[in-house]
Amino acid sequence: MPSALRHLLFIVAPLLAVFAILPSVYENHLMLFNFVVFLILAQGVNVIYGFTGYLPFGYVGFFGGGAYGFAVMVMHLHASAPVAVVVAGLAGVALGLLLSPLLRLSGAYFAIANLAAALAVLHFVANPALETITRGPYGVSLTATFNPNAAYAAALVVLALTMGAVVFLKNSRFGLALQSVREDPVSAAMAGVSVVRMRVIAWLASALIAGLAGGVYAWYVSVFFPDNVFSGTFSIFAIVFALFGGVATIVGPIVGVLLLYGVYNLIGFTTPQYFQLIYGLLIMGLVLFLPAGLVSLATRRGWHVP
Amino acid sequence: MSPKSAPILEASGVVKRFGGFHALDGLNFHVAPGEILGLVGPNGSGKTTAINVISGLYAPDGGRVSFRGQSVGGMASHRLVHLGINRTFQVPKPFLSLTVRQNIEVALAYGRAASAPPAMASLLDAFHLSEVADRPARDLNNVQQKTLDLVRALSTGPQLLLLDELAAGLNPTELDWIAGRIKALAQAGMAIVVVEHLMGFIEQITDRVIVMNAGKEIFEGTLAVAVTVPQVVEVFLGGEHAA
Amino acid sequence: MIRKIAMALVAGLMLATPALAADPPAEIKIGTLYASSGRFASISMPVHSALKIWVDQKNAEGGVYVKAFDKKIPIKLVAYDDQSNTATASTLYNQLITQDKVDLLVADSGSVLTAPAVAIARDHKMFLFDQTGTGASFFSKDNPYIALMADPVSTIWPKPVADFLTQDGPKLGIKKIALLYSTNEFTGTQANAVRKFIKEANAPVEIVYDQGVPTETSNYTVIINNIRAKQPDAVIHLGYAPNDIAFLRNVNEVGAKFKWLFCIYPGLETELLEKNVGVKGMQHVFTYVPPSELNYPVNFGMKMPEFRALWNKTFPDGKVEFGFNAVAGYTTALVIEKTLSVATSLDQMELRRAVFSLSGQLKTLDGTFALDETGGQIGELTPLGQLEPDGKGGLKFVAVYPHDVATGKPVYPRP
Amino acid sequence: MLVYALVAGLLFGLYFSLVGIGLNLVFGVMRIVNLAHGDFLMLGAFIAVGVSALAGFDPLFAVPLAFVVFVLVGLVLYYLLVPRLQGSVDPEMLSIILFFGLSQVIEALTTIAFGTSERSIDSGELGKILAGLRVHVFGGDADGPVELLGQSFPTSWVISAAVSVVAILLVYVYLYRTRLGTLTRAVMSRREEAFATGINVDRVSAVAFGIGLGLAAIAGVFAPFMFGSVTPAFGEDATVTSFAIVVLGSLGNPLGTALGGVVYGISYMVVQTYLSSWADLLPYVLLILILLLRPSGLLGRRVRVA
Repeated sequence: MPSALRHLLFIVAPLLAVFAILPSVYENHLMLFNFVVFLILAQGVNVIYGFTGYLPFGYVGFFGGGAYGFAVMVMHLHASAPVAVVVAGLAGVALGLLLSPLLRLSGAYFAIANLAAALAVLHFVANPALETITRGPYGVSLTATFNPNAAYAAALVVLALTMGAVVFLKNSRFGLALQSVREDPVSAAMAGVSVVRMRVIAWLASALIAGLAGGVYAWYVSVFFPDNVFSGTFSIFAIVFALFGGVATIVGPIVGVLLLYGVYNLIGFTTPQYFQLIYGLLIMGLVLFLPAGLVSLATRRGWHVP
Repeated sequence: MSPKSAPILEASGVVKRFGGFHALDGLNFHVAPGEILGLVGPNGSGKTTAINVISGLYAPDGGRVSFRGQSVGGMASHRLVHLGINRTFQVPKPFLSLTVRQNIEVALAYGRAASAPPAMASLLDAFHLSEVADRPARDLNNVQQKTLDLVRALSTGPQLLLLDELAAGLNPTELDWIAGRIKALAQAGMAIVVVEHLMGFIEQITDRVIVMNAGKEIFEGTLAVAVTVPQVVEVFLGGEHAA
Repeated sequence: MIRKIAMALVAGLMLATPALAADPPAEIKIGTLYASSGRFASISMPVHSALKIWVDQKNAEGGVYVKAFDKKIPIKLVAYDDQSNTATASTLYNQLITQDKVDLLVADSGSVLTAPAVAIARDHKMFLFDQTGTGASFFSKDNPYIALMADPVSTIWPKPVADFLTQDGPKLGIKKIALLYSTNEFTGTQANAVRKFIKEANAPVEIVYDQGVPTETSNYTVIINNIRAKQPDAVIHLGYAPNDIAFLRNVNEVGAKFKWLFCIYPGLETELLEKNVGVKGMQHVFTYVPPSELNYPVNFGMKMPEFRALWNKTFPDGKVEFGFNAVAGYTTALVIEKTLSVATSLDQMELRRAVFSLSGQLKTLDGTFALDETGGQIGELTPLGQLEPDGKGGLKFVAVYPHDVATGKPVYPRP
Repeated sequence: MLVYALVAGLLFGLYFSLVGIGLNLVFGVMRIVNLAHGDFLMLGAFIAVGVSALAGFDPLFAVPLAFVVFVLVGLVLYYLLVPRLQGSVDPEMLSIILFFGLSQVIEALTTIAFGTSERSIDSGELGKILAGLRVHVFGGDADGPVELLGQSFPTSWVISAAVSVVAILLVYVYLYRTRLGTLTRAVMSRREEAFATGINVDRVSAVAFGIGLGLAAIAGVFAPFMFGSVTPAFGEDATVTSFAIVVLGSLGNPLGTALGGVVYGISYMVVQTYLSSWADLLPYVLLILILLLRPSGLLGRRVRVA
């Protein structure tokens, strides 16, 4: 069996099945939905950071852009929700194209510039001058499309697409070429890889993923302010989850989200008074003791991790 | 193939500046298919810069670089690779967290070799990398990394190969072995430019050398003749002096 | 793993509460969120602390009277920390509804953290006790599952300010008005309202300066200079507490002498502002007169002085500031208490009916509770007042508009 | 109006140079992205509030106190965190996560200790020991504004800007006139080679880290005056602004930060004057433009292009 098929069958399919069934046995659907959203975002971070080495510290820019893409479609063009979600993804891609010059930067410079870009998008969308388009700071209310169950299903579709993309990267020469660019762009170029094109494709793919996620999120929550969908914690969480599991793998970000977001919710439900403290310490411990993620526990022993 | 056949690469009056410093100051040379050309000169004379310009890392600021009659100055590296130019690096830069096999796979897949490139297995075998094929490149020793760098270049099926100090750090047995491999490549019709400090190695494999100083060529011919030219000797002694 | 935890939680809850609705439950579960950290912590904690004071107080009395079972039942407050994080807040709201199965759902403070609850509550047909989320987008005729407890909706709040300027202003010589606001939903909406009221009044006043600044603005020196250049007779600044603090401090620091100056928070969070701006910087500033100064005739719950005393006893360390937000939290609690005492069941639509039945009837320390048909708060309006030296080194409120509640004449121009 | 904006921008910008300089020192020497930078500012502010409110001293006394305390804190933190971090594959990226965790811990502990309310210090307190001198030089009364070019500016701004200039000069002296500073610059320009030449890189870095935090804490002392008030959540915004300034000047070149701060301050004030509601968009747009047009920053020489 080709490994791509194996990955789809034994990792992606069970994951989707579990999240498709869970809502019927566990009632906190929003928690499940948030799990799915973070799975999507963590894999989106995986695509760009894991496979190319660019840390998208302002990843939420695409997410929020997608959410507002969705809102604008619904408010002004009375689009149906699925159409609006597609447009949300395209909004992410458009932003990605606009920001693609940032790919010229390396390391921390890219991360910081990306963060700045996300904040710029936030301040732009939230400016009262754009009230007629985005409702500025006054927030949107999308009761016309409100349908949590459909939005949850759409989130699963987006997750499936995202996982499919990651499986492709993990099993294709394209993914290998991306990783070679991450490892050493000069050598990659001398292997015949078009470094710029590779990076732009990965960048746009991850922007598309976040845009779609934002669209689905907007569909589900339906009432939100700019601060809600541009909250920096989306970026931070997606990155931390992906890193915690281990990037450039299929299962790493999944494990990261399930464990860490699970623990996060558990702390939130049980000891909310020390929420932030525990979580901060957890993140520090992760970096200090497991810098290459949970999967490194396995790879260190020579086990192959898909 | 005869070294007298038409040149595959011609550099004429190539200029490369870094700020006010002229790393290349009107360099002229050519190399023909099947020929091994040595590029020698003191540190800072512009040898590596020349290779970097030809392989597309830097765009030249003046002059002309033509490959098979086509002007290629300033073209992106990967496109030059696709045209048939490749190189190794003084400090090899394999993809450290990928396996040796994956390292080669990338080049095989993306090199767009004009003629079918050698098969993975034969490459691994010919360059003594079979045993480490499934280990990450990070685990390789320096010589193995250099060999892998060379294999990566060969996987794209180059017609012109630029070798930047491939021999440095190799022991005599390894030197003989690699010299044999390079000669075999040339005999198969590949044009090869070798930048090297080890004069013995240069003498062993090159047909012709270009002596460079201050960004331009000052001598062209065989190494045996070069050592009799006072200007060349002075440059080398002066170079040693300065260093 | 999640599922196991969830199961365990569900099992625990089942043990704790008998499933049969007809039997009186052992406790009434009120679910809410608070933000102990992050951007909204400083407005969330006072509100939440007030709610806790009320819970402790009622439980000490053996519980709260629940008409549906005709007896006193203890309250269990189920509260989670959303850390000012929206995604977390939405998970936790849902947790309260689906896992903890709370009887009443109370939102966190402020519009941003209330927003996620609006759709969730509606989806689960839970009535949302919206404490201070004034967002206009929350209230619509097609959503019965929300009502605003303790703040007037932003669209009518500044009416006394605008009315004073258009009615009394010209007599005092006020012609030119400067309007400065922070570009967020709360103050942006109030700015829109001010603009609208002034326009509709057709009074001989004009707005000569009208600018929004980002809510994160912490520095107004240049802005103040710009306003000065327009030589307005009256300046309205609409911002959150940190904006007001920075603005008033800057006004004093550069020695700007505005003849008439309105800010929101000197009235709402007087003590916080006094600590940060100083008494001198707040003298003669116009502001909303907080309920604590008006001693509203109360027909339910503690009067302001009693509440104040209890607060000081409960939080002697001063880490949580007493002010308008604290009153808002307690007001929510009183609406809940009164609702439980009139609702004939704990059914959510019955709770809604009960809440709406209080409209115009319930008079708390926050004023008269009144709702419009969408659940927006239109009572609890705060008159316009001015802070004057009380002669003992402190400040006192003088209500100036509307005239029927006025306790004195405005000092104009500000000396 | 323009003159006023320019002078205010200069004062504001000089202060912001101080805000950013510690961050830059830490990045320059260690390639560490200190996302907790703003939190050290916040802690410095709380020290100032303590010195002023509890002891009744002029907050200026908090400057040496905050500096000494946080140099020590920095030394301890350095040895606890950094050597472990440097051992990982991608320390530059992981530092972003690690220090995000630290920032959460600091905010949580501060909240537990001091609550969430806004805190500040009466403007008249700052520089009250110098009030007599000030009246002598600038005229006016002891707690009124300072007159510059016929316009009035808050006294606290002038003091903050003056202290900032002194602090930046001292950083200059440290870097260019002391042995340790020379070593620090050596580590900054070539970390690997510094190791090879036998420089005690750890010790040099630890000192730089301590000084970096100390400078942040000094900047924090003035935060209650420059930002109106502070809360434990203040750190996040301060960190982002600091990054904008540092990148403007050139990441890794501490003295470039001085220029970056001034450019930031002046452009912020000019935009605030003419396009108020867009003022917060400016730093981010400026940052992105500078990164793209002049990737090494206004004063940078180092290449940071991928």
